[in-house]
Amino acid sequence: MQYWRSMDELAQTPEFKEAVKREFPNDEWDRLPPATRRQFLKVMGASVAFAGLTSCRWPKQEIVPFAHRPEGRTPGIPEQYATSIDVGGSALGLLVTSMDGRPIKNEGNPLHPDSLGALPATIQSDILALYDPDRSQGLVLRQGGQDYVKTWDDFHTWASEKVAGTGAGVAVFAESSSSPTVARLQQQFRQTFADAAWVEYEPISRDAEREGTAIAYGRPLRVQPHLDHARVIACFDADPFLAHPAAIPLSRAFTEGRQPSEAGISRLWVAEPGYTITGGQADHRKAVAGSQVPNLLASLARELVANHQLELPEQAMNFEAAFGSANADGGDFIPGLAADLMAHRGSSVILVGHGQAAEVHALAAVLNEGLGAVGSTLTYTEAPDPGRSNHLQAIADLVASMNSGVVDTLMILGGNPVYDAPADLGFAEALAKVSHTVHLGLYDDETSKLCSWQLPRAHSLESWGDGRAWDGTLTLQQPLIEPLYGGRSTIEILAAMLGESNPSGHDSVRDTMSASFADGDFETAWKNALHDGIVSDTAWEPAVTELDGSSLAAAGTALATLVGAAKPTAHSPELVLAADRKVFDGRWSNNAWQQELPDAITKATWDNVLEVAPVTARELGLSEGDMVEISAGGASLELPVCVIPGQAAATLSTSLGYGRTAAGTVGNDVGSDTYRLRTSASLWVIPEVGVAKTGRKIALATTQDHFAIDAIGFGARNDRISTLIRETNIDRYLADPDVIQHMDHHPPLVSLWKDKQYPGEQWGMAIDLNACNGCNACVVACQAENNIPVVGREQVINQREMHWIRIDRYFKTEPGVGPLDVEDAEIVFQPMTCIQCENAPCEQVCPVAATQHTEDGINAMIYNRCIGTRYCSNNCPLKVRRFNFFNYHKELADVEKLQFNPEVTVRSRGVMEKCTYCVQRIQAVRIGARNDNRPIADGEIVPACAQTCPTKAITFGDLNNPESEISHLRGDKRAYGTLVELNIRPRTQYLARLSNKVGGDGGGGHAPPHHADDSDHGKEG
Amino acid sequence: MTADTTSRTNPNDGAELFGLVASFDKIDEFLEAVTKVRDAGFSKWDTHTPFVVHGLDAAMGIKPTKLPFLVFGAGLTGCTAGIALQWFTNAVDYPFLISGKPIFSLPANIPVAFEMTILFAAISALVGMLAFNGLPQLSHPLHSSRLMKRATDDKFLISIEAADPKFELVKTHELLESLGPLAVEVVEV
Amino acid sequence: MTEDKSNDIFTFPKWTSILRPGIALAAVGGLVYASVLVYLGFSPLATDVGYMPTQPVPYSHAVHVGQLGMDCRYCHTGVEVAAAAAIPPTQTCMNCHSKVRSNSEKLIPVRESYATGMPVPWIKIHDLPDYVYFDHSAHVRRGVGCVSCHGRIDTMEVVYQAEPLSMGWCLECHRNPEQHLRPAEFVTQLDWVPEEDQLALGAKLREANNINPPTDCNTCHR
Amino acid sequence: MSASIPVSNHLDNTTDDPTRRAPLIVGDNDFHSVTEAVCGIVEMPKTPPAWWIAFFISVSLTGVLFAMITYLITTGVGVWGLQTPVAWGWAIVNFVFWVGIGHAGTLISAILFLLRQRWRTSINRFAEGMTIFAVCCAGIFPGIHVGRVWVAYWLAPLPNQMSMWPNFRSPLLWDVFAVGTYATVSLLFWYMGMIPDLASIRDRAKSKIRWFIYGILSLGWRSSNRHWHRFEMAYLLLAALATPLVLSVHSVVSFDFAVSIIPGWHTTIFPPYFVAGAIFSGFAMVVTLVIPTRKFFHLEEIITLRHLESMSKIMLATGMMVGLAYSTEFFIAWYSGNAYESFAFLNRAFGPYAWAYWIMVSCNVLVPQIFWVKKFRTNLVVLWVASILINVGMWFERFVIVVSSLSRDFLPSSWGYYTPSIVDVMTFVGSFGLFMTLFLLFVRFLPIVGMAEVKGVMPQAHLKDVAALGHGDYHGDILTEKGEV
Repeated sequence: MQYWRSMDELAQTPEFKEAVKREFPNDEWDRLPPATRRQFLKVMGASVAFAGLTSCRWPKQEIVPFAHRPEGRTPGIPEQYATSIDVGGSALGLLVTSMDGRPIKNEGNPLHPDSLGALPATIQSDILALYDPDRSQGLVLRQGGQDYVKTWDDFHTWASEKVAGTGAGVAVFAESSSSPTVARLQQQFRQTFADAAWVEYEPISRDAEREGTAIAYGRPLRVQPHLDHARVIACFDADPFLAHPAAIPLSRAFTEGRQPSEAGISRLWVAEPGYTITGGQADHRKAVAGSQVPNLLASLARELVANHQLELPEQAMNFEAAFGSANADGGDFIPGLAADLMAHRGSSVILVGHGQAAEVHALAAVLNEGLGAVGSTLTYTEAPDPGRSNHLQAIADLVASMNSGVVDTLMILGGNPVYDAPADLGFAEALAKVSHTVHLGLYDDETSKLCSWQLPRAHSLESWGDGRAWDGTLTLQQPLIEPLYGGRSTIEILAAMLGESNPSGHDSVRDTMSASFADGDFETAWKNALHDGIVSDTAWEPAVTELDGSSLAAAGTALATLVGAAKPTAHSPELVLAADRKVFDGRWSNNAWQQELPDAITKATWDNVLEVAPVTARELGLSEGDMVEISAGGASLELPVCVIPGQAAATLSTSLGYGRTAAGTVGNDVGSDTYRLRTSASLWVIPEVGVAKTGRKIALATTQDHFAIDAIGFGARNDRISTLIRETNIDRYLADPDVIQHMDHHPPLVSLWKDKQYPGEQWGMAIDLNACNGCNACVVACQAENNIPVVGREQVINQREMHWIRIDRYFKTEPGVGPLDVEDAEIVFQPMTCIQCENAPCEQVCPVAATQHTEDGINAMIYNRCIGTRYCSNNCPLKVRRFNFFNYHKELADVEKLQFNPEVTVRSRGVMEKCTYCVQRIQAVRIGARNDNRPIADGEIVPACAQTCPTKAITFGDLNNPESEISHLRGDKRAYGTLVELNIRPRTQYLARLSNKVGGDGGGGHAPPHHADDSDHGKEG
Repeated sequence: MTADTTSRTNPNDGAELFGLVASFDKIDEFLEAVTKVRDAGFSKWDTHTPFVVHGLDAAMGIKPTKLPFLVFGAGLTGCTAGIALQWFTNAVDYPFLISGKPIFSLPANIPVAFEMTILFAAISALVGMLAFNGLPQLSHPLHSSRLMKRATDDKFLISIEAADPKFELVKTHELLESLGPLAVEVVEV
Repeated sequence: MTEDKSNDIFTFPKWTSILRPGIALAAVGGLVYASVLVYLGFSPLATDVGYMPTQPVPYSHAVHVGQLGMDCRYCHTGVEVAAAAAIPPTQTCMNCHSKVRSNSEKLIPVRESYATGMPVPWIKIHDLPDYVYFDHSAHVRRGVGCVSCHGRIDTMEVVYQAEPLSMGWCLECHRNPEQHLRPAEFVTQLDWVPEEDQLALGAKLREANNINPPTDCNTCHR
Repeated sequence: MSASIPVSNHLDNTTDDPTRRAPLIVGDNDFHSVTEAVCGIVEMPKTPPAWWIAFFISVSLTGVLFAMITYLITTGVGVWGLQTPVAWGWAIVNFVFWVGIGHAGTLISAILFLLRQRWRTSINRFAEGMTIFAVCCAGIFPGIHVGRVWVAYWLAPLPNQMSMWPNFRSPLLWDVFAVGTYATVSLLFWYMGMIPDLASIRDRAKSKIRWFIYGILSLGWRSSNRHWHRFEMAYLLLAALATPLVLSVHSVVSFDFAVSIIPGWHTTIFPPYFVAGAIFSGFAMVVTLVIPTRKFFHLEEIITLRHLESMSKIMLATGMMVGLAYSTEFFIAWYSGNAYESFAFLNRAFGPYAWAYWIMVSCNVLVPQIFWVKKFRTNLVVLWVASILINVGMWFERFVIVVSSLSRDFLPSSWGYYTPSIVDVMTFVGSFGLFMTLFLLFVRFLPIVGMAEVKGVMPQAHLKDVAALGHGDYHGDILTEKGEV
C-alpha cells in the first residue's frame, strides 16, 4: 500500500530527482536560485514516502533536514498565513495552512468581511491550481511555428523596445482587479505611455448593476445589501448566496435572520428562471423566464403603486410610465409580495441579479428608494473605478482597434478572451491581426496558444499583492512559497514595464501601503496587516445618493421594451446562461475537485447540462440524458438534458465555463463551450434558440438519481423526505415547538444488553438544516483536509464518487403527485456524512475489526486494518462509507501529492473510508491540551466542514459538557436524529428546517404511530 | 483355479508362514464357515468381504469399537476450544468496543463454537478409524495372496494367522477345506 | 519395488510400514515448525531490531551524549512540542564545529551542506509505517524516557534500532505504562535508574499525572 | 426378485407396489458385474473422445476464470460492477449459489443415510463428489472479493506482531469457519467412503503405475471385517456429524444477510429458507449431471429411473418450501408494518429488478409443479431441462436477495442500480469451467458409484434368516426384509 506522511523528513532519492526533472524542464530547474531550490527540495521532499510497503522492511528512507532552519519553524507543526485572492475584481481573504513549507489548505480569514472564516468551494479548490502540473512552466516565444524557451530578461528587453515612447500602438488587456497597487501602476503606466490603451474585461461582470445605479443616481455605485436587517427579501433572478462576491456575509446575515425567535423570521421571495441555491431557500419561489423578469418586476411596481398606493420618489415619475404596460401573470406571487413589502417598509429589500439589464436594476433601485430600503437594508458605496467604461464596451472597442490595425502590441495580463469574449466580436480573428501579442497566465490556454509570448503567471499563493473586499476593506496578499514554475505576477510585470530593473512585488505593495497607513509606525502597521491579512477600518463609507430624474426618464423607453419582451415558447425557447457554480467563468476548468463536485441543484459532475422544465421536456419529447443541439445566431452546440422541476417553462438553463480546449488534462473537452452562443447583444439570455434532438443519449455523471424514477420508488421517496428532512412553518413551530418531535414515531427502543456508558469527552455534531443552503463548501473542505481522491467521470457514473460528505438534494412535491406530472417542486438539502452511530451497524459486521468504537464515541475507521469486504458499507443505513475500488492516487504527479495533508493517511486501493469527525484535528488539539495539562475548551476542535461553512450550519463539540454549544443545540426542540428507529444512536443530529410562507402551515402534521404503544419520538440518543 | 492353488502351495518349503486363506462366494456358506472357525477358538483370524456383511460381527464375535468415545471427546474439545478462542481474543487479549455490544456474549459465539465442534469430531472420526485399524498399512502379507484380489470384488475370505496359538498348518488346512471353500491358499510372510 | 513372489502380484516393500508414524510425526512437527517460522520470520524482532545503516557523517552519539553529556534536546528540538523530534539542521552542528574540529575530514559533508545549503542526507533508522502517527511530545511530556524506545543511544557509536517498534510492543506500554514512566526531569537521561522499584514509582507518577494511555485504534491510526 | 415385479421395460423400476420393495438395482447383476460396470469406467483402455472434448472446453473456461482473477487482483475490485450502495454483487451471489449446490452431496450421504434411504447408495458418491467441486468453486469467491486479497489471512486468528484478532461478532467470520469446516468434512466423508472402492481398483490393477497410485490412495485396505466394523461406525458418526453441519452451513451463510439491518436482508426466516433452497438447487444439479453421465457410461442399471424419480420428488417438495418462504416474506413485510420492509418487497416484485424476481419465481416455484405428474418425473428430457431451469432460478434467487435489497435501502438519495461488468460474467462462467474440469477428472479416474455400498443393498447380499445370527444391523430394513420373506 502507499501511504503519505511527512514530518520534517524530506527526501532526495534518485527516482525523486527524476520526478522533479520530469515535472520541471531542465533549464527552469537549473536556473532556480539556491533559495528556490531549497524551497523546492523542501516541498518536493517527502514524496519519497510514496515508496510502497513491499517487503518486511520497507525501502531505505532518508531524512533531509534544513541546512538553515528558518526562525521559529518547528518541523511538523503546521502554520497558517493570512493572504487573499482576487476574483473578478473583489478580494477574498484567506488563511492558508502551510505544512513544512507546503501550502496544503485554503481556509477563510475570520477578520475578512467577505470571508468571515468561511470560503466558497471554488476558492478552497484553488490550492490545486498551485500544484497543477499543467500550469505554464516557462516563458515561451512562438515564432514561425517554432517555440523558443526564453527568460524573463529576454522578455523585458523585448518589451522595453515594444512598449516605449508614448506607447502608441500598445494596448493592455487586463482582467478586473481590486488591487490598489495594480491601480497605482496602471495610473503610472497611463501617464508614462499616454497613447497606450488599457482595457479591462470580465466575462462574468456585475456591470449591469453598476450601470443601473448610474441610471438611477447619475453615477456608478456599488450595492451593499444588509440582509440581517431585512424581514422581507425579494430576489429577481439574483443569487446573492452564491453568485456574489459577498455571498458569504450575505448568506450568513440571511441565516441569522432565519433563526427562530418570538419575532418570527425573515421571508424570502425569489423569482428566477432556473433553480439557484438562493431559490432553494425561498419561502415563495416563482419560476419565470429570464426575459420575463423585467415584466414581473414592473408588474410588482405597478401593483405597489396602483393597489398599495406606494409613493415613488418624484424623480421617478416619468419612469413610472415604463412599467404601466407590465402584465406578468405572477399568480398570487405579485400580490403576495407587494403586500408583504408594503407591510415591511424599511425592513424589506429588492435584489436584482447581474444577468438583468441596467434598466431593471434602476427600477429596483427606484423601488428600494420607495420602500425605504436604502439606508437600512441596503446602502451604496462609490464604485472604486468610476472612470472605466463597461467591460462589454471596452472589449468591443479593443477588438475594433485590433481589426483596424491601430494596435500592434497587445499585452494580455490575465484573462482568456479568446475563449470567453462574446462570440460575435471574433476576438481570435482580431488577435491574428496584431503583430505582437503577449499573454500572462497560469496556463498555456486558448489565448496564449494564439499569442507570440506566453508568460507564466505566479499563483496568488506565490506572489505579493493586495486587494479590496466588496465593502472596500483593504486586504494583503503574501506568498507562501517561491514560484514553483518561475512565474511572475501582474504587479511585477507592470513594474518591470515601468522600468524597474529588478521588479519586486513585495516592494511595490509596500510602496502602495505606505500611502494607505497614514499615521503611526509603518513597520508595525505593515506587520499587523500581514498578520491579520486585512487593514482594519478601511471599508468604504456609504455614499450619499440622490435619484437622478433625467437619466431615469431617459431610460424609460428602454425599460418599456424590456418589459414588453415576447414570451418564449416551448418550440422557440430562450437559453439562460450563468456562471457555473463550480468552474465559474472557466478559470477552474482544470480543477479536478471542482469538476467532480456535484452541482448543488443538478448533482451533475464533469459536465454542463441543459436544465429543462418537465413540461417543456414533455412538449419537446426530451428525457434525461438526451443530447440536444442548441443553435443560435449561426452557432450551435450539443448539451445533455437534465429535467429539473421548478425550472421555468420554455426556458433552458445552462452554465458557462466548459468545453475548454486548452485548459489542461483535467478540463479539456469536458462539457461544451456555451460561450460560442454568447453575443454582446445577448450576454445572459438568448431568445428563440433552436432545439433539436440528436437521438443520442448519454449517461449523466450525477451523484444522486434525479427525479426521473419509477412510480414505486418515487412514492416511497416522497413518503420518506418528510421524516428525513423535517420542516415546519415558523408560526406553527412557535405555537407548538414540539411539532418537530411529533413528525416521526417508532416503537420504544429496547436493547438486548446493558447500554454502554460513555464517560469523558464525547464528540457530537449538529447540522442546522435551516441554515444549510447546499453550497458545497463543506464537501471541498473535507476533500482537501482528508486527502479524498478524485475518481473521474466514468467512476462517478459507476456510482463510485468518494466525497465523504454527500449533500442530499430532494425535490419536495405535493403528496399524490406522480413522477410524470411533477411540475414545480421545492428543494431541500441534507448534508449527509457518517453520523457516528453509537450502535454502529457497520462495526459488528467487520470480520477484522477494522472499524470500531473509540472511548470518545467516534466510529473509527482503521484504513491499514481494512481488508475490503465492503460489508460495512452494505450494512450502513446511510450509505456514507466510500470504497477505493481502484488506486485513485496512481495517476497523480508527485507535485500534486504535495497538497496532501500529512496528518491523514492516504488510502490505497481496496480500502474503505469515511468521515471520522476529522480525528486528526481532534488528536492534535487533545495532545496539545494534555501537554499543557488543561481541558479542551469548547469550540477548540473544529472539523474542516464546520470551519468553512458560510452559514455556520455545522456545530461540533463535547456532548458530555453541559455548557458546550453542541449540548445546547442537542437540547433544541428542532433537534432530531435520522433513522433513530433502528436504535443506531447517531452522534450527528439535525436541526429541523423552518419556512415562513404567507399563511402556510408548512407541513409537520402528527405522524401516524408506527406502533401500538408509541412512546418514543424522533428525538433520541 | 481352486485345485491347483492348494497343490501349488508347499507346506514345508521352509519359508516362513503368515497363515492360511480360504475363499467362499455364497454368503450363507461363508457365515456358516465363520461361525465354525470362531467356535474352533481361533483368536488371530479375520474375514475379508467386499462389503459390510450383516451379522458377520456377531458371527466373528467382534466387540463394539471404542471409536464413539474418541469422537465425543474430540467434539467436546472442539467446542471448548471454539469458545475459549473467542473469549480470549475478543474479551481478554484486546477487547474492542463494537456496535455498543458486550465484549463477550455467547449468542454471537455459538456458530464458531459449533463449527469447531463438528470439525474436531469429524477429523477424529476418520483419523481414529484409521488409527484403530492400523491404516495406512501399504505392506501386508495378505496383499501377496491371490485370493485376496477378489475380496474387494465378489469373494468372501477367511484368514487364519500362523501366529495363532491354535494354528497347526495341516490341521487348520483341513479344517478350512472341510468348510467347503472355493479354495485355500497358504500365505507366506 | 520389492521382488514379487509372482510376477502378476504387486506389493509394497516392508519398509513402507514406517509410513504411519511418519505421517503422524510430519503432521504434528510440520505444524509446529510452520508456526515458529512464521512467528519469528515476520516479527519485527527478526526483521527490524538491530538495523544499523552507515550514515553520511560518522556522528557518534556515544561521544556527544555519553562522553560530552549533551542533552538530547540540544539537537532534537521538536521532541517536547511536536510530533517529530526533528533531526537538527546543519546549523546546529556548526554551532560548535565552526570552532571545534573545524577541519576534520569526517565533517566535510557538514561543512559543504552549511556552505551550499544542500541538506545532509541522514538515513532513517526508527521508521514507523506511514499510517502510524507517533507523537514525541505526547510521550516525552508524560515522562516516557527516550531510552524506552531508542535504547542506550548514549552508548552507541553508530545508532541502531534497539526495540521492535511493533504494534504489539507499543500496546504493551499503553496497557501498563508504569514500567516506563519516570519523573519529567530524567526523561532525556538515558542512564537514569530509579532508587525505588520502577513499578511502584511508575504507579505513583501515573496516579499523579493521571496518565491513561488509550488503546483506541485512532490513537495512532488516522 | 426383480423378475417378480411386472414391468414393461426392465430399466423401469418406478412401479409403486406397497407390498413389494422395488429393486434398487435392475438387470441381472451380481457383485462382479457391478464391479465390472463401475471399475470399467476407470479402466477404460482408451479415453473416449467425447470426454476429451468436454475436458478441453472445461479447462479453457477454467483458464478464463484464473485470467479474470489475475486481472481482478492486479487492478482492483473496481473491475466488477460493484458500487455504493450495491457493494456486493455477483461474487457473493455466485458464492451462495455454489455453496447451495454443495449441499446435495452431504445431504444425500448423511441425512438419507440416517433416514435409511437405501436408494442413496447408487448416487451418493456422485453427489458427494459434486459437493466437493461446488464448494471449491464457492470457496474462490469470498476469497477474491475482498479489496486486499494479500491481507485476507487476517481473517484467521493467528498470533501476530499487531496483537490484533479478528472480530468474532461478524457473520462473515462465522462464514469462514462454517464453509471451511464444511469443505473439510465433506472431503473426509467422500474420501473415506471411497477407500474400499479404491482398493477394488487397486486389486484389479494390471499396470504397476495404476496399482501404485490406487494402492497409496486405498491406504492398504484389506477389507478385513475387523476394519469394516470400525469403518461402519466411523461412517455412521460422520453422517451424524455432517447432518447438523449441512444444516448449519447455509444457515450461517444466510446470517450474512439476516444479521444485517438492510430491509430485505434482516429476516428471521432466512436460515430454513436458505437450507431448503440449497437442497433444492443441490438436487437439481445432481440430476443435471447424473442424467448424461449414466447414459454415457451405461450405468442405467445401477443409477436407475427410480433414483431420478425420487430426486424429482424431493425437488418438488423443496421447491414448494422456497415458494412458501417467498410468500411468507411478503406476508411478514406487510404484517410487521415496517415501511422500509414493505417497500423492499414491493420494490423486488415491481421495482427496477422485477424482471429478475419473476424469473426466480417462475423457475423455482412454477417449474417444479410439473413433478406432480409421474410422466414428467420419469421423462429424462423433461427432468433434465427442468433441473437446469431450477438452477437458473436459484441463481436468480440469490441475485434478487443480494442486489435488489442493497440497491434501495433507507435513504432515497443513495439508491442505485447495479449492472455487472463483463469481468463479473466471465468469472462466473469460468467457475463452471473449474467445476466441470474437476467433475470430468472425477468420473474418469475415481469410482463414481459406491460399489461396496451398492453391493451391500443387492438382494444377493441378504441372508435367508438374518435374525438367527443376531447381528448389529444398522440398515433397519429388517421389516421390509421380513415382509419379503
